Amino acid sequence: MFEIFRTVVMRDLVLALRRRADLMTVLFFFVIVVSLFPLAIGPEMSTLRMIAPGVVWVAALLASMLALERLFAADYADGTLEQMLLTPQPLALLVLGKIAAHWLVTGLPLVLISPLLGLQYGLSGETLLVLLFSLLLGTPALSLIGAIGAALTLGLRGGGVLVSLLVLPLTIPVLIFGSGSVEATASGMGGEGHLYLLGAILVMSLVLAPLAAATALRISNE
Amino acid sequence: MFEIFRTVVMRDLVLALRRRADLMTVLFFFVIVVSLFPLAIGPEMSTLRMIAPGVVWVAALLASMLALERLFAADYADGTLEQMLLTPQPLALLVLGKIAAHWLVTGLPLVLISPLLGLQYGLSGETLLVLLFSLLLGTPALSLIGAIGAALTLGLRGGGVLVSLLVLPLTIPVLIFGSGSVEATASGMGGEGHLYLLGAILVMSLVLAPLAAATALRISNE
Amino acid sequence: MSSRLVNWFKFSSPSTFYPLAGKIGFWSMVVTVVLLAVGLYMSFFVAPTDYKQGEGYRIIYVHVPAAWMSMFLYVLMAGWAALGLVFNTRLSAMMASALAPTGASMAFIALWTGAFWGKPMWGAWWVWDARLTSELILLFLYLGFIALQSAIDDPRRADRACAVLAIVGVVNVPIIYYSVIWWNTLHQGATIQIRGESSMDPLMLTTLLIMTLAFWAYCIAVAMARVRSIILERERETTWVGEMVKEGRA
Amino acid sequence: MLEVRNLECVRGDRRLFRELNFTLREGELLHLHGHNGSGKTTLLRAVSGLLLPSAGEILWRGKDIRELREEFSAELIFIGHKRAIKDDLSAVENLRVACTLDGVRISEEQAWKALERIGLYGFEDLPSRVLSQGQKRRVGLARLLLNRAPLWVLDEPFNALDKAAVGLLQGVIREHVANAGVVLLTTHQEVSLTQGAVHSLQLGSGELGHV
Amino acid sequence: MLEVRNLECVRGDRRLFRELNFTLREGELLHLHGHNGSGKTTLLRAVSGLLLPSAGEILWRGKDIRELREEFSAELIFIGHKRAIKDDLSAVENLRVACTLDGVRISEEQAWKALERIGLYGFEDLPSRVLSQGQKRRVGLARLLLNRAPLWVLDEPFNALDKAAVGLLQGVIREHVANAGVVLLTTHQEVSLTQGAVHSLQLGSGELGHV
Ligand code: HEM
Ligand SMILES: Nc1ncnc2c1ncn2[C@@H]1O[C@H](COP(=O)(O)OP(=O)(O)OP(=O)(O)O)[C@@H](O)[C@H]1O
Ligand SMILES: Nc1ncnc2c1ncn2[C@@H]1O[C@H](COP(=O)(O)OP(=O)(O)OP(=O)(O)O)[C@@H](O)[C@H]1O
Ligand SMILES: [Mg+2]
Ligand SMILES: [Mg+2]
Repeated sequence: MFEIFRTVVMRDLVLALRRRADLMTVLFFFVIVVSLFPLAIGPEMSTLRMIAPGVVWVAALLASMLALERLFAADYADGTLEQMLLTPQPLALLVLGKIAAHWLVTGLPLVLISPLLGLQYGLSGETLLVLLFSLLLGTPALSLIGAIGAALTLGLRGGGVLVSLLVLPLTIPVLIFGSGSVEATASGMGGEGHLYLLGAILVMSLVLAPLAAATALRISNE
Repeated sequence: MFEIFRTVVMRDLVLALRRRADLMTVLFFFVIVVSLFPLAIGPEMSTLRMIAPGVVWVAALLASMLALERLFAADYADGTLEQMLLTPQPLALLVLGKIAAHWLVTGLPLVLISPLLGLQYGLSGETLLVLLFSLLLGTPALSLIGAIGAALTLGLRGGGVLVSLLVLPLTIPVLIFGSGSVEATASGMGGEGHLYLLGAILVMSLVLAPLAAATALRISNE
Repeated sequence: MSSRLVNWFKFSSPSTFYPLAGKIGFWSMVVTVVLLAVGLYMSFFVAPTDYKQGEGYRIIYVHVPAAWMSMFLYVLMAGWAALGLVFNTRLSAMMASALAPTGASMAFIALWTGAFWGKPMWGAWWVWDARLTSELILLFLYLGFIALQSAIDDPRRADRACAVLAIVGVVNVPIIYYSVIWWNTLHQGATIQIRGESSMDPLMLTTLLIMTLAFWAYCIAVAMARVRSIILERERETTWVGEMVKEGRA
Repeated sequence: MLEVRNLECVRGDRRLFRELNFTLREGELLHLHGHNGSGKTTLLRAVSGLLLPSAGEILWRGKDIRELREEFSAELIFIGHKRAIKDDLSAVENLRVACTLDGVRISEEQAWKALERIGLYGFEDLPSRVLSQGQKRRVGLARLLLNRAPLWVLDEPFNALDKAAVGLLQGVIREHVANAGVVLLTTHQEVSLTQGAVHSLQLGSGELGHV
Repeated sequence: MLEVRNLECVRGDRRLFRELNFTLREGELLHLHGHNGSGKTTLLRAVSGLLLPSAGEILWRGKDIRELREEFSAELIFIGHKRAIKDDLSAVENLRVACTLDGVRISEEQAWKALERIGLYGFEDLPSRVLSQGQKRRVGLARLLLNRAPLWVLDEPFNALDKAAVGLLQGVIREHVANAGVVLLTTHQEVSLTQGAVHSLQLGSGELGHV
């Protein structure tokens, strides 16, 4: 069982590493979106500090939406996904493996670099820590929820944007609690409450999302 | 000559219309991104009004960048692009046709809906008009410039970063002048200057981008 | 008990449900017309003027029923979709897809009337308030459902995919709904309490209830009409539709 | 082993076949014939459980494959029109991942052996992206040499293969049938598979005839 | 017409062929042989101008194809491993767009006729997405019936086609050669193309022999 999970994760990690440049794109996108705002809004530090949590979180959300498209699409196009449906392994496990690899490649780097970006917006030490934590809890949830959308839209002529349409409404709670936790910390109210809620969402999606995504995959391949 | 251009535009428009959902989704993506910020930042109208031009413009930039991915990728995958390289028509013309269709499908609806979104952020009448105009000049330029990047991504395996690096410096002026024009109008300084510059960028990219993209396509397909 | 069960299964087949839906739809339409006539008359001429908000408040008689229906219909739609996914009954899936456009239009009406109302009340068409935002998200959930449905050609596959989406979305609804607690909100809270005092004038309340019932009847009528056309389209190959067309009943 | 009962498949508003019945026992092969678009791929995908038929049943060892699910998958190899290999992985890596997911544990050495046998000697370590059309297909087919699943469903496996590879694959299929395997295949090419009990089914007419 | 001089192609660190020379005159056909991975596709793509060879020249009517560019394209049809049709367009639409881009003006009726001839009667208006593998290939091949370009470069055109379609395509190719066309093709299947002057080239050995 674990052997299978490991194989899937390793396979996807190796594939990602073979395209090292691809690996950087999501990160790069994240950094760029965050850096564009000062350009578009203007350089006043007080405004920037106020909008910082929101901007970082929206950028994280968009970056993970962007990456989602590639979660199943390549496997679908070359037929390896079809073969996964035909293996004697529980599909939800394979899906979980793919999501895990996907998060390691796209979500984790983004989490790690976020304090640096927060610093640019003048956030304080404690706030940065909460930002890091909220992203650490939130981005896996985004990947998990997004996987459902990615599975549903597989092979459809809607493409990536349809995924966003389906998934973004579902991820809004993550966004609200995530940015809420940082804002609450910044304004001295303590962000623990929000972080607990984020954790709850993560656990829930960890249990439900692979199953839903597996069902969606079976439907999409019919 | 015009016959050829028309055929390419019509082909891509028909393809887009066949994907009814697809046509709307770029629009929805734009709307959703713009709507996410108040959720992440908070509901104070004064802050929102201040960041509105920047948010709308960054959202427009992201929406057209994301949509660009599909400009050549599908044709590349199914081999029709290869065949376009082998037609006796000037490639730049075909590329221009593809870009035009792409803008009509993804850029124009986004321009048309922008006043509604500006209204949500409490922008005034004149500012809305300038927002509309700046997007009308700016989004075709974004499509044109982006096409170069899209053409280059085809060959290079996961060269996403390189493309962003190439394309982003070129799109940043569009972003700055675009949001600048709206901000200047909002603060009563008049946005005409910015709009003229936007127009200049549009004309320049209209002349150069199809050629550059055509060259890039030949290189990618070698 | 068992006879009732049989009855239910009988109506879960499109061919027997089709004429039933016609009857339900017809009578709902009649009820809608009557209730709307009464309700609109009362809302414009009978209900008293609000002492705080003047005449403009009368939009509430459209706004609130629409808002309620939009939320209720989503849950109903998800329920039908889930039934269809689990038991593979064709009719449930058709019901779900018949409800989606109605729900979306209700959400749209609630937003539109709310925005219309907001201009005189708050001085803005739109504020980023939790209630308003959650309604907007609800509209997006509906639109996502419809977009997914129209993006998949094979209707059976579309039904199943949409069912997954609707079910996942319904998990999200209470979360969005309770986010009100973390937000300070400009929008009115619940005025109609099931227990305890209602802060509303009884006449206003009656009018509101009549309008709500009218909206109910309308939604039922429209959903039935739509499900009938969906049944016809999807079952066009079957003999019963063929016979009906021959007899000129469709 | 494999029993198809009253199968009907509808695509769009076209009924491809109906009332299709056949049974395959151990050591039997069914060669599906039919012109382009007659529904061969559709039938093979339905038998593999990838596609829900509009009516009828497919039984494996007497049980419906929809109920068996993973159990049925464990006994099946399906090779379709798509190549099902990752362009960025080498031939060896592709083969090893595929086998692990199939639940077959193979050593590095076995993988190399199988690839050599299928004629990819010298190409085992290249990313599959650079392989030629026929070489890519061979990578996908190498699974057949390692997996002992009894039921093989092969959709035009000879496509794009050169003569040597066609001969080799014929041998592998014959061997499998001789070892009491069950094979369901379709191809437009002339091939000789006349060992064991070979049935042939013509789609469009719906008859099952013995060769 | 077509002259290949001292051609050399290197992929990765593998030299596929070198010092390759052949000339094709009007009404001649070259059948390229070679095992999987011997470089047939590579050669065909080089001749079409899609791939830059590492050494040597390709001349068309005495001029280098790199210089002719669009002029050369106007006289060439290349049909490769990829199908080159849009899944969302119907067969008719695909054909008409392809012909317009080829610079060939055809009427709606001509398109329908061509599709009927290639065996897609009744499928002309369906989105190509739902067509079977062989039907998709036929859509791509229908161009050959309408385009009078003298040089045809066909990479395994018989793949996935049923017997009727193979026969039809053979006829079309023969006819083209008889009309002074030039054909360069490769296929692993046994086909009869013995009208006009048929050459055959075995890659891997590098000899040009007359059949
Ligand atoms: C676009 C703007 C608006 C939206 C999206 C909106 C949305 C909603 C929703 C979803 C409900 C049902 C909630 C519930 O019953 O718990 C509702 C009820 C209501 N809305 Fe709005 N609304 C908007 C603007 C307004 C405005 C401007 C007013 C008046 C100042 C207003 C007054 C009310 C009242 C009185 C109720 C009934 C609450 C109750 O009795 O429970 N709404 N609205
Ligand atoms: N939506 C649809 N409407 C009408 N016909 C459809 C639809 N979807 C599929 N078809 C038809 O169903 C058939 C599918 O055939 P299938 O792919 O099984 O053929 P095949 O026998 O494998 O052919 P090939 O030899 O070309 O691989 C095709 O004739 C196709 O045109
Ligand atoms: N980067 C590389 N390194 C090593 N070999 C390579 C590289 N790129 C391509 N090749 C080899 O070049 C050859 C390409 O051959 P090509 O596709 O032309 O074959 P083909 O004769 O068309 O074969 P098929 O009959 O299978 O279509 C293959 O053997 C492939 O392995
Ligand atoms: Mg087939
Ligand atoms: Mg080849």
